[in-house]
Amino acid sequence: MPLLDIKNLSVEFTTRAGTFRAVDGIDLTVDEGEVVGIVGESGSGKSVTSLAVMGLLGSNGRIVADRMNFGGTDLLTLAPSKRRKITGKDIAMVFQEPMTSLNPCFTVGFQIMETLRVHEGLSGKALRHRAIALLEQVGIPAPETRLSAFPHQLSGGMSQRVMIAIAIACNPRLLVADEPTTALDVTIQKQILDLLVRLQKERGMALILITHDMGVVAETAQRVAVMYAGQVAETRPVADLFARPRHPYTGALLDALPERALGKRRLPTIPGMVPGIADRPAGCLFGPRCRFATDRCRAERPALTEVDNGRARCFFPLPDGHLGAEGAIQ
Amino acid sequence: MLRFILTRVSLVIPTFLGITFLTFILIRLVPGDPIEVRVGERGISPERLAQFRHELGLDLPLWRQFLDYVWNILHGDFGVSLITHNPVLTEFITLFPATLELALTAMLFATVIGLPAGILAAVKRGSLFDHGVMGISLTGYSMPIFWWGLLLILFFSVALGWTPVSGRLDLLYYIEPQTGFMLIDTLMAGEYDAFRSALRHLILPTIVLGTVPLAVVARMTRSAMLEVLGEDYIRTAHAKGLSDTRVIGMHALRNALIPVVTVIGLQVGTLLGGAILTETIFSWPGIGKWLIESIGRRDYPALQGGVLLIATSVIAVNLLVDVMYGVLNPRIRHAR
Amino acid sequence: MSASQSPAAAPVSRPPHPLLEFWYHFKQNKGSLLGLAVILAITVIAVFAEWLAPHDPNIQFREAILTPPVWADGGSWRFILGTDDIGRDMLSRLMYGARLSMMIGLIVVTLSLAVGLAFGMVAGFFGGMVDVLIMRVMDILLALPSMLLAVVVAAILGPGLVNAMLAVSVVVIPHYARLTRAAVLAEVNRDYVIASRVAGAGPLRLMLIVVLPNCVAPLIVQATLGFSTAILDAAALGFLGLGAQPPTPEWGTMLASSLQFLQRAPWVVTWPGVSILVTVLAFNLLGDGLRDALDPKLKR
Amino acid sequence: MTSTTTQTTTDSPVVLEAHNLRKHYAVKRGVFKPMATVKALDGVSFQLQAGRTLAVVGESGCGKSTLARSVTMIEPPSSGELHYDGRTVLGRSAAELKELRRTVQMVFQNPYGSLNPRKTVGSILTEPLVINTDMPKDERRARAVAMMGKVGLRPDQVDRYPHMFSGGQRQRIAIARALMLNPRVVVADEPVSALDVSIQAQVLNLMMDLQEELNLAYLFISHDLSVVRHIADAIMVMYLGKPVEHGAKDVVFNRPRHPYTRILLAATPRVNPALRVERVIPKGELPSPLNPPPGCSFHKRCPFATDRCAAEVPALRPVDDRLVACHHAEQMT
Repeated sequence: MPLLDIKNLSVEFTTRAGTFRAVDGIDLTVDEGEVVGIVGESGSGKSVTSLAVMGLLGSNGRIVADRMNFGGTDLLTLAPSKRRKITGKDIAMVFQEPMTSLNPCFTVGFQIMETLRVHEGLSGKALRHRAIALLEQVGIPAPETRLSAFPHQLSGGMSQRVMIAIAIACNPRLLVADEPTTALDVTIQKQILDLLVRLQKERGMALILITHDMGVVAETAQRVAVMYAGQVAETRPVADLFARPRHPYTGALLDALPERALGKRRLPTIPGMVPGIADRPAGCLFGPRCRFATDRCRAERPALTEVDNGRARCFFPLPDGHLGAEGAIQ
Repeated sequence: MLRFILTRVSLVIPTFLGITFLTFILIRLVPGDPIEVRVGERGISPERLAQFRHELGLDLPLWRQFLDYVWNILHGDFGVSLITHNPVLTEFITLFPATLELALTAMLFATVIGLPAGILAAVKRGSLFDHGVMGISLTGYSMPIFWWGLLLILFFSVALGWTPVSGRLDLLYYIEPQTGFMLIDTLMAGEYDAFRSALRHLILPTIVLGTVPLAVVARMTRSAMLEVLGEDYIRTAHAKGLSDTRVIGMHALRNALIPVVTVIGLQVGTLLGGAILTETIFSWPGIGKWLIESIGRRDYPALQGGVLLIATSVIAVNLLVDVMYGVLNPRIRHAR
Repeated sequence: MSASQSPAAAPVSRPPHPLLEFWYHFKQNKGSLLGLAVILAITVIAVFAEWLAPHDPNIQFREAILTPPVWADGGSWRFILGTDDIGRDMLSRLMYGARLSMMIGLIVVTLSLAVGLAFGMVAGFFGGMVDVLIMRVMDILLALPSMLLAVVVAAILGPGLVNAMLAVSVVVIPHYARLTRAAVLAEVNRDYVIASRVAGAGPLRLMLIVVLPNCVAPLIVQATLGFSTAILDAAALGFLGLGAQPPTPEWGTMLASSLQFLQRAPWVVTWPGVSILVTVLAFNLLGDGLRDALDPKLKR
Repeated sequence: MTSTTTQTTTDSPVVLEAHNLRKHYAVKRGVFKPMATVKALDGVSFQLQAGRTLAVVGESGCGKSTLARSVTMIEPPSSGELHYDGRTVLGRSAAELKELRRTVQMVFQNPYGSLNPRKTVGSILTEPLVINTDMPKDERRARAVAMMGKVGLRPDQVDRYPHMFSGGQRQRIAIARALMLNPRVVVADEPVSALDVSIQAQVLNLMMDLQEELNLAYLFISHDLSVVRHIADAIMVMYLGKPVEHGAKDVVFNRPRHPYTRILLAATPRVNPALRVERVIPKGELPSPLNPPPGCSFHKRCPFATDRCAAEVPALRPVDDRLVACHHAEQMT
């Protein structure tokens, strides 16, 4: 049984302008000790998915799902007080902006120890020792003195390490990292990703890594879900997906990467834009931008169907994972 | 921390000098010859006038006069009242506690009601309670308080007879001033009936003076809370699995308090001056009433000294707020 | 070349004009719509007071001293809101008072906004010593409680409506100056301003054409709220005897001159107070609505 | 001018030349502390030819944005020499500068902040013409509309406001504005880093098309080595205000000689496993520019550092077809 098992999850937000569906029927499973990457462009619903898993959507967000289980517990029907016993303990999260994600009014030590105090009832010396040990594990030099530091005295990389220390404090079974390195410099990004992978291996925890950076998922994840307009377009093992994408969107996205265009003067592009709230097509959401779209694609929404080693939401998956010699240049 | 306080104090000095200069100049803008006003005679001989001018130092160049003025102030000489011939500083010190007592109770009133109301309104954003708090506070903010005071007197004092109309204490009691705070003095004297009387006298002026700050505190608290509740670290706190009470009461409030404390502190300053209207309505024997009377009696030295002293206390309060801000906000405290 | 670059096609429907969009956001707030309606009504009354008022505000009907309002015992339709202690019609005086209050608001806001805007712009743009000097002076004005400062200025200039307006204007200048400076500082390092500089724009163009229109929103809000402050403060000065002098039908002055009839004839005190409250409240409601509609943070 | 050897590969004219540019800031650290100096830019030289792209690469605080602001005279450099189209720039009068400035225009990182929200696209595009030319209104507008077509926007969008456009479209507007004065050089400060991958590709293509058509020179500032590798002809890697490696793209990418360049390349995430370089995990954090380490400013994070690196500042010197500032450049193979 997977650790996290989500079936047909939708998230709707009620705003003054009306209801808007940010996540539209996604399935997601994460096994014990697995690293799953979720990639997508801005507005694809990847962050909303993670917040839904954490139970952190605001009061205007509504979750509908057929199933949402974590370690055998049904998260959909769980009372908020019981849910909080899991949140921060068994499922923990790291956010995109380390500089603003720590409370500026409290010391680093307080913020680490708070989690331990609430979930494990630790206090006094034991608490302090655990906090110091955690800071050591995330590679913060001179941890004893850092306990009394305030967040504004830390660099972005250091803040993210502290956030990770808070997240792993109670040995979570699942860590959700939402764009954990986007705000950081390349070398610091490398350090943080290596830290995350190391901790994941050492502790055998599952990791959901959400990012817009294809390179980051490719180097870190074992399995990847590509999101488009609130849906999962394709989910496959990492090597297969990047070597032979089956969904045209995945293929087009990969082809647009400068890295894959070595020697070419022009990058293949995807025409058009991601559909907005108002102009969602009736058929396949990627249909209007897809080179291979047929009448069926324009009329009917494809379901996530099995393709080799994974699934893709397409009637006509790319046979050999390529868009053809010309790429998507129009 | 000490360096932080020293920095703040050093920043206040030019403001204080500026205020001193302002009061110095203002009094020179009064139409009519100050000597005539001062001497109280008309048509005196030019020789006598020149003599007076010389005695009062008015024949010196303006910058010398200003230096003398500052010099005197630094020695605690804020001038002498034309009417009572008492030193302005003495009069001020006698009357100031009454104003301060009123200002403090008003602030207490505003904070005790405004802070929780603002927090609740923010947490229950868009609810009936929120709309109610916002509506009432906007009305309070728009209230002409001199009229509001009259209404309250008309209702509670005249119609219901619950509260006295004016003054600080019933005439049957005499309490020797110790601290100048009537509530404390009556208690120190062991006169519990007098204490009750003093309390009853305080109620209406407190409400009237506290209305605008109450509105300001409630609105400010609400908007500060709303802003803080949208911050990333609140999401982090939720992600730690903390209870809503802890997230709001600790993580959010601690941050929201930073601007709110500033506003509360600045209101204290405003209250010291805003007491002018309230004191006039309730015949409260404080600084505000004294200043208005000084204007009526054309007692300009008293006005000049009084304004400078009030401004000084306001600057002192603002300085205190500034330091408090640093204590509450680690980012400021450790600022480079 | 660009044939290969298909324009990222935007929806064809024409987006609304910014003013329409503003109105869409503004009308969400029912309170501010009410405020706007009240202000329009008061403006009409103020402008057409001569025709709307049933009587001359200064005529004393000696036979009808302290007549109660029409619905109370002894009231009559001749004096709908009653008369004051020397028999002047309350309604007519209130209508003319509206004219005074609106005028006070307009003049005070125009005066203080103009001066404060200029100071704030110069301080924000040029920085350095100019900035320090201007803002220090503003700090000094701010260190004095506003009511105290207004009272002192009015006392020194001598009582009277014009001096009261001057006093109130001086008191609020620092608010506009600070606000403008903050807005300018927030905008001046934004990339679009730098882009104009790279294109060669001079300081005057940057100040007036590039930056100023982007600072207008908070100033409009502040100016609206400034109306209410001006009306309130001028009335307070009138109440203290330092503003408009009797028999001018200024609301604060009216209140002060009929204080002794507080118990016998509550209406002479009630109506001016209600008028002040309603007018000030209307401006504050409008200001709040404008802030919500103009604040880009809430817009997104 | 040593950099000449590394760059001049064709005969196209040099349109932008910088020699030993420095930008030092005095930073106040509080009333009771002495002022500190930040050397945001500490001796940068390069030449840029028409139709070519020089990419400046580095992490935050390396001085690449300061370089952009200095080169465009937004913040004139503290010292050094700067030539636009062969004419010296520093020390000119305001009027001469205004004329010279037309040669070098700029595109910014954030397409949301770089367009005046209160102005229509039309007036944003015509502003440079209003300031710099006496062109009549009709002609200005015609130019603006023509330019919109060139960057792939519809002419009927000319009266719209920036907030009605997507990020990619806004960046097209920003590029159009930069081109209104027919500049020779466009300084692009992270022009695609705020955009999604598919939009990024569109904008990069547009920039390359325009370069070909108008023979533009780009000073392309980026932290993304994949993007740089795609668009640049030459590359300058910067660290803490100084260039550490500078040369032709292929030379630098294929055989980096500076440890920092290698670490940057290794740290860049790759989709293609074959492209991943050996795993060097970079040590430590970026030092504070207020308090740079002595000697080579990279030595504390450098896996190859020796005692000499801590003591002696390495000079930028030619090694193997590129310029590199490392004592041990020869050993880096």
